[in-house]
Amino acid sequence: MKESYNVVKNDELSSLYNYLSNLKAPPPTIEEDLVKIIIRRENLREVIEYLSKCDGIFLRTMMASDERKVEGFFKLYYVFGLDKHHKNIVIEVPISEEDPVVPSIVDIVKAIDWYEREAQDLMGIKFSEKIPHKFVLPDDWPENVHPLRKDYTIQDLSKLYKPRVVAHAKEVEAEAVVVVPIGPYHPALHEPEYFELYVRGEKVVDTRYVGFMVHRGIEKLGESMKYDQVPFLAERICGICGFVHSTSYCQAIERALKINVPERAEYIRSTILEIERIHSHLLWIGVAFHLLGYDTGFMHAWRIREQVMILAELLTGSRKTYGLNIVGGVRRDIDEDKVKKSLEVLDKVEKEVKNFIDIALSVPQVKTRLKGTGYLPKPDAIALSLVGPTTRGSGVPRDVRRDYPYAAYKYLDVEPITRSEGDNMARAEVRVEEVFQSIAILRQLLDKIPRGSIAIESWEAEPYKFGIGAVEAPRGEVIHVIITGTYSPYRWRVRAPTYQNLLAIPIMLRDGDLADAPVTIASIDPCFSCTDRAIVINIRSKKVEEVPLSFLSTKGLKLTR
Amino acid sequence: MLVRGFLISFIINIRIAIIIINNNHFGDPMADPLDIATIIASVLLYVFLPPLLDGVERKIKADIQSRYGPPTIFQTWFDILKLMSKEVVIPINYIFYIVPISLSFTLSIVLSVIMSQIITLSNMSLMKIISVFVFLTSIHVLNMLTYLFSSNPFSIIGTFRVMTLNILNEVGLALFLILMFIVVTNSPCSIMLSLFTITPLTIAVYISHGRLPYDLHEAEPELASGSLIEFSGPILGLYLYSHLIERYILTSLPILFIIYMFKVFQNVFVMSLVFHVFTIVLYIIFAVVSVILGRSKVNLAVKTLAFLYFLAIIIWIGVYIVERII
Amino acid sequence: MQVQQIQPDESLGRGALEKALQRLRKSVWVFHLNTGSCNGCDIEILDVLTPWFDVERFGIKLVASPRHADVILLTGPITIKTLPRLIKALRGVPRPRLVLAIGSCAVGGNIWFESYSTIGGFPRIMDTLHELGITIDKIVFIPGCPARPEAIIYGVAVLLGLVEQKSQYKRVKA
Amino acid sequence: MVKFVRVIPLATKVGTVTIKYPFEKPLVTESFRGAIEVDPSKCTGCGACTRICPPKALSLIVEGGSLILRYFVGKCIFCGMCADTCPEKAIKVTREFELASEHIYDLYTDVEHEIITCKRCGTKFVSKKLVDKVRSKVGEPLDELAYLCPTCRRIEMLSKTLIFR
Repeated sequence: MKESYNVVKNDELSSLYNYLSNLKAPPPTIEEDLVKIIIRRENLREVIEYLSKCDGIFLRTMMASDERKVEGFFKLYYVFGLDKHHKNIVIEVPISEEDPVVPSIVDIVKAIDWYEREAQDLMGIKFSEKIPHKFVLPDDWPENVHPLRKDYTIQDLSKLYKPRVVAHAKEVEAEAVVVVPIGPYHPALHEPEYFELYVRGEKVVDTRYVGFMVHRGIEKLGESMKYDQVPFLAERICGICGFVHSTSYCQAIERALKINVPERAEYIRSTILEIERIHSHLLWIGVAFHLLGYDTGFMHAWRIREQVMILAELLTGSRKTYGLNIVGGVRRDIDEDKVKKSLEVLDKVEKEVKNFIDIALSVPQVKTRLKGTGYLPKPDAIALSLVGPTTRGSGVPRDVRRDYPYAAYKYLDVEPITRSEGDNMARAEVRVEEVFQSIAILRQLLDKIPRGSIAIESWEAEPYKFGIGAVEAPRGEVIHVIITGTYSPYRWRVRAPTYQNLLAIPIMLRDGDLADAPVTIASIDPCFSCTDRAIVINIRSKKVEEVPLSFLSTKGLKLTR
Repeated sequence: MLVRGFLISFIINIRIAIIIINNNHFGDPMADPLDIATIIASVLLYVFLPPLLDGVERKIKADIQSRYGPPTIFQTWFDILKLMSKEVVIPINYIFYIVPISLSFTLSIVLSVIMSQIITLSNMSLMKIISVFVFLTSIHVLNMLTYLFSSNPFSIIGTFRVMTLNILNEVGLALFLILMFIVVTNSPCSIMLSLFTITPLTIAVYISHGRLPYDLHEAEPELASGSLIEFSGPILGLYLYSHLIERYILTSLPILFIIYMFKVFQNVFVMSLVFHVFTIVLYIIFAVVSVILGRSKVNLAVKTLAFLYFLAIIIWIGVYIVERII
Repeated sequence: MQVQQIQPDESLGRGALEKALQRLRKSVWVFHLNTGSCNGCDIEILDVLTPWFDVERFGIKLVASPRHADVILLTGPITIKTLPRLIKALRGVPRPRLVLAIGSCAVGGNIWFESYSTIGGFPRIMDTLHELGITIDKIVFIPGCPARPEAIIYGVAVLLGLVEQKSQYKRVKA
Repeated sequence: MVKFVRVIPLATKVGTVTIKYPFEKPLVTESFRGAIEVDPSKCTGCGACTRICPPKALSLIVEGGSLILRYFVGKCIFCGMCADTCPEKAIKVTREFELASEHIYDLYTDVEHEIITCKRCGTKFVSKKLVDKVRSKVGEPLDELAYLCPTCRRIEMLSKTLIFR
């Protein structure tokens, strides 16, 4: 079936290749799923404009990398995906150190906005036609220090920057438009994130995301860690879908270095990924019910979910952050007993979910408040390059498992589940359906799992290779881009699904009710700890008191008896 | 400081309460000692039972949610006692909070006295029913006042929600209270008509409870704790306690009419007891209903309620006319 | 917003603390504060509230405002951007003010201990809190990545003095 | 229409699922990874675990006359990489999770090794046990080099080779 796609639309692809080859640039290198071309920044807008006209293209990620020591340039990598052709198009733009200015393409590709700001903050690359935003590396971050540049090691940075405690005070003006803060500590968001809703009466007029509270400097940390340590770091990007990140990281390295993973390891990875999807979706269902005030639904959803958690612990040794992935395979095997146990649990969970969802979705308040709220039109979903259930709820069939098959999905057929309504109910239904789909996939995986080793013996790192690893997380597509180094990644770019999907929230919230805001925000299944490994956007702060925290005491850490 | 403030406002309130009770003779001759004993017992039940009932409610909730729930039904009592022992952290002068809250607390106790009087002496009068309603509304207004003292946006939004809902709901509550009074005091009391009055009355009471589909002012996911967000320590404890008592009084309203309708019990003590048992049963039914429902929205709630009361009035008039003709 | 605090005294003595804890033993209201954790511990905290572990059987209730709370459930390595808000929230908790530092992030900074945008665990800000006049009456550290629900329940039991703590500093000769 | 009421029979069928943990057994499965335990009799203080540990919860420090392998469970991520790496198989992953403690220092575990001082420059560099083990494996010829720190050893080797020339 995948082949037929290629046959039908091949002329489109070849015309694209033609266009790329005729540019005043070195010809593109074409690998199995990767088309790579180096262009000058003068040509960037022209090329992007041509690309944006292609059918079914979307921005997957953009990476800024400091390769001054290797090639003497900064480099930008724009990664576009062509779903139908299963191809990634990577556009490399070298930028000189003296004049690090690039034309902004935000008017052509809406989704690029955050990436450009992030590059501006972390790498010090300037984008023309863009108002320079004040960085928020924390408010008092020193000017002209860009943490991802290779000039600084992680230890240098902690010496350069001494945090101060800044107490923000926000008073609400009693105007016609009231600003309602959702967060940073808000029971609807289990993470410290901050939305400002501009409310007239009970209607939401506008929304602003003031976030990046959970920035922990992961990308920089990763560059200072060894290859085998990074999967554990990647896993801690997000506690719910951690395995997605470590798989994605490992795949990026494996693709870059052309490492062949044993088939059994691929099956085990897929198995755990699907288990993770089930527990994440059940979690989402529960939280959504809680946000609709239906606490009984929340409790029962979590009761069912707990069985999946126990299963996950049995298979991997930890309830979350499984610590299973290493480059070249997995660390633990799944034996016959565990397979049998898993199948039993899955049967039980499937039955219980079916029973329960039927009842829960018939509660009048749940029904009326999910239907028709948080509407996201299909054109917007396409324009903003959204991913995961958010986009599938608006009728865009985008699923990495089918479009860019990885791990054991190569051997299976996965049809994306879509709904065309684009409201909260549609997204909820997509997730419920996906639970059943995951259970079906798991049955196949556990049935077909081949014998063999679970990891390759050893592998050699080769510096400056480029690799992309993408995984369909419960929330959408996670994509890691890697440039390899000698002992540790030279540059590691993580893009989580929420990073793309958050852009849709203002559209979804506009003219909705305040009461529906939490469930609408939750309907993209936001995971801020994933998103915020990077820093953007500044907080409109009104500093009231500043308490110098010139040195952070480490007294508590010393062994003083 | 805090204790003194409490004491002063409390004493003032008690004085007010005594004046209210003294001036509201409602023409009752104070009867024999059994009556007085029953009134006192009933008032004690009104004061000490509500937190226990809340504990029962939490247990039932836990059962429906397949979990263990609080260790005993005394949990809410422990919560209130603990809150009373805690420190107060509030953004403005605490006196602004203490006065209205302790006033509303006193009012609920006064209300419980009036209710006990009605049930024990079985002397219902329009004056009394109206005063019950007025007291209930003033408790609501006092609560809203306390909500508005904080400038927290969540608190303000919560207050506006509760205001919208209360204005609508109290119209229904007042209307059906008076209709019910008319139905009950008319000597050949029609069962049909009273059924069609007691049902909307019960619904109005349920909504006044601030229970799940309509607990909009403290909707946790949207508004943090909404109106209560700035309360802390004893203030929160007193608020919760008075809220629970108010709930119990509200629940007993429809039961009051039912018991009054079928004056089957000669012994006032037994009657009072049955009255409380029925109230507890109704409270538990309310609890179960609120567990299996989700939360409504304010505009949705207004629409639903307006439609519901309108329908109830039409039906009532229809039934009334039909009964008159027959 | 000016916060007026009425404090009985600077810090509770041992006896006063015991007394306060005694009152808390039957009813504990907790406020969940994520300071940049990965969500793992946060989800486990929700997990202990749900049917399988249901901590309501200790009288524990999750509240939505720090002003109602007795215990702060702190997760995450404390990113610099959440620090001011953490301090604000801690200030809002009436005394006795108890903290449960949940997960390796909150205890020792976990994998982020040397990152430029995190503080690296609760112990590192304890002195600052003291300087700011925020007294913390009791802290219990719960390691775990994520701290599993049973570990959190055990930590609560240690906090309330229901069980003796097992961990002891050990120094053995090889 | 009133399908949502069916949640009550559903709940009755399921019953209470709560595990009364401190009074009942926890839900720990056989494969759970808890805190690690270092076997002091097997540990040689080589430091292989400290190099692989992602959050650096294991560290080797020189304190006075001894080399200490310090395990801080408050930073541990329970991945078990140290147990996989340890050449002596001295690290065991237990199922211990009841680690809560009131004081941070109770979360530390130290394994104390006797340290060797370089005969030439006096730097303290490696545990005695490790040197003994290397000696027992490699045998006599290394004897004089074994008690030198890496820098001095290189100097010694070079000077020797130069003399032989």
